Amino acid sequence: MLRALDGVSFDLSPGAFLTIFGANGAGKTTLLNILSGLTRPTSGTAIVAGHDATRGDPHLMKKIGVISHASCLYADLSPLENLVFYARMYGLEDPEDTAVKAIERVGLKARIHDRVRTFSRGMLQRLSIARATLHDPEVLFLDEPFTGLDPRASSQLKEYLRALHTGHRTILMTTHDISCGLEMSDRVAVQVKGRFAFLEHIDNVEKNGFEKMYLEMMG
Amino acid sequence: MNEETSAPEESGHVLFWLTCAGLATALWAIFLFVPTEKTEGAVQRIMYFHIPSAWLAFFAFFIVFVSSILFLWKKDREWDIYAQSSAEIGVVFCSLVLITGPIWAKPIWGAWWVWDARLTSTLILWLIYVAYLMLRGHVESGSARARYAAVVGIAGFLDIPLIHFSVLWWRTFHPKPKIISAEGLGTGMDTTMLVTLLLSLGAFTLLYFLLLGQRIEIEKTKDEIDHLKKERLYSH
Amino acid sequence: MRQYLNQVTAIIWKDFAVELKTRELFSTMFVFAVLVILIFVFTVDLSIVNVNEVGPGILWVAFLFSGTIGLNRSFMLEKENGCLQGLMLTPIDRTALYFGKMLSNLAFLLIMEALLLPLFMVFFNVDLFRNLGSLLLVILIGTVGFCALGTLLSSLAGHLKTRDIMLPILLYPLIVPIAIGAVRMTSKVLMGEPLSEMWNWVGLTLSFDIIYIGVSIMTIDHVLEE
Amino acid sequence: MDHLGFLFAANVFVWGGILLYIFTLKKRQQALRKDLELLKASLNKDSES
Repeated sequence: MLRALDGVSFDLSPGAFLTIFGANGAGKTTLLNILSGLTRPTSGTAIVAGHDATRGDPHLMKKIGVISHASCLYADLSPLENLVFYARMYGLEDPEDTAVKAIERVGLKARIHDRVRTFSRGMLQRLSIARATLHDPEVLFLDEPFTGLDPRASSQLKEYLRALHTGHRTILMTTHDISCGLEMSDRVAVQVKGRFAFLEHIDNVEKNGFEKMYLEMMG
Repeated sequence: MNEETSAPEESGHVLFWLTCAGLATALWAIFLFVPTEKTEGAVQRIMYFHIPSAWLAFFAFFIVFVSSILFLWKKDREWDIYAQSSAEIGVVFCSLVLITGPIWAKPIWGAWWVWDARLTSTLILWLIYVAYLMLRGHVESGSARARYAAVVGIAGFLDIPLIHFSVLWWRTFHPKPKIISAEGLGTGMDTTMLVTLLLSLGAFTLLYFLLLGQRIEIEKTKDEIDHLKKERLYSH
Repeated sequence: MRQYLNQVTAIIWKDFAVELKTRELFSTMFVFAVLVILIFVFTVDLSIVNVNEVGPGILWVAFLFSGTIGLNRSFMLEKENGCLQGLMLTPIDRTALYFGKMLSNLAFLLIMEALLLPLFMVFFNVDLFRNLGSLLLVILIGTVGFCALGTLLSSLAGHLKTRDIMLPILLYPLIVPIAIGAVRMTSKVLMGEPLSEMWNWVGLTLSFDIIYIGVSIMTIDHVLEE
Repeated sequence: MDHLGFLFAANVFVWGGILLYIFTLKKRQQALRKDLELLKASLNKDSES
């Protein structure tokens, strides 16, 4: 058997913000896919927001939101149509109203009827946040959210993430961006070849030392 | 390591010699024991390995079906290996059926290919399982390959009765060619013919298991190589 | 249950919304179907064959070929921007996802067929109205079978790089019963035979529909897993 | 009436086909075994050094 993940084990209390660093192919996306119930692991357990993620339980999906490099939005539909569709999929009351409010929250009201295809990367990412938080999830998974964003868009994204975190959501993020990850989170981990090589509270991490250690681990 | 492998190897030897003996007996029966059929002549002897080949192919596809179900249920790579190996052997023998069929048909019916129900169904069956093997070749990820293949393995086998009836009724308006059919097995047949056919069927069934064992071993060696490669990747 | 239906209709609504905006899928399918008919008109000498025998075959080849294009396109829509992943992250039963896509494929194909039939009538000079009810029923059950299996296989082939070619290779041998049954039934209906004369074909096609909807329900979970 | 040529051709195809298949199976297995041995050897060398 080939293992993408091996012996990864951790607990996260509600409201925590964990950032996982790691090279491409370290198994970060696999980990997030398992935690969000997309991939069924061959062995092991994953309890997320009180639900077994390895079972493909629809109730779990109501409690988690996922933002990845893929926007998961239909390019030929407008933001409104996209979010109304997702609101209906989540079974929310009054999909129209919920969608409009979510779009307002990420500041895209002016473009509410334009096609998503015409959006910039930063706008897509914001709309993607609106999509992932439409149903007010307890836990957020962010898979390399900063990839492909210009500095302005990425500082805006940080702001949104902070706002989401102070709303007492548990957040789990993967990224390559060390300074960004250290700045945002209260716990950091390094994943190497499918294992957690490092897992610490942010208070015990010193930035320069961490960077050096991270590069060493990457070889 | 050696002690572990010695037991299956020994049973493999037994199977090997058993198959050889079975095939030898079948060959003897086909060419020396059984009398020449009166109306069709010597060509009729083709039937004694044409029908067993068809049986073997069908049996192999049935094993694909069962293994596919078990794979989706248990998610155990073992069942995926069985399904794949069996599908390949099934396609090989299905091809042999499609080759020997026309060779028999040419002198008897006067045409290489007749769109007779059984021939047509066999061709469609062959296409389904060739598609199955192609699909396996086109998926990169191992877990997805096994799952997709299993779905096709199940869908393909369930189609067989539907194909059979549709092709049968498709040709109802045309004169039905006279062939040795499964329905006619034993009824219009001489006992020596029946015995020969059964001998041949038995020998081919043994051959199936022999080939299956070989094919499975190849797949397991491949797995071991992949595993070691991955391990080397990690150790660096 | 209400939530399940709501999700199924949401998917169908979404597919129609995309189609209304782009008008890509439908025009492609329709033009392709007309071209298939045209090619047949040129390659089969219609003056020497009975149109009631050959016409239905041509019609169904047009349906099935353009239907395949539709299936491919419809799944590509879900792959673009990773929308399929977004769908799987919503609390949706995988079978609801299947039924949503299956019904929207079915709806598109049926609309296209409805537009193609008058053309068929004009081109081949056949009288469709003599037995219209039976004709529509026969087309419906054939198309349901095609979409039931086609949706399953397109969601499977959709993950491959070679999806455009793998879908027909997987699909066509498996839909032989539908192809034969639908053509036979259509031809009989056009010749004025009542449905009661072809129960065996109706039964066969219906079993195909039921078997493949059943297989899809049982296996779609494994196909859509990442 | 006997068409022995056809009988002969069918035999050639069936037994030839089966033997060919067995032969390719053996070939594949041998090639894989060799790969495996090489891989094992290189792994051993790695762990020693």
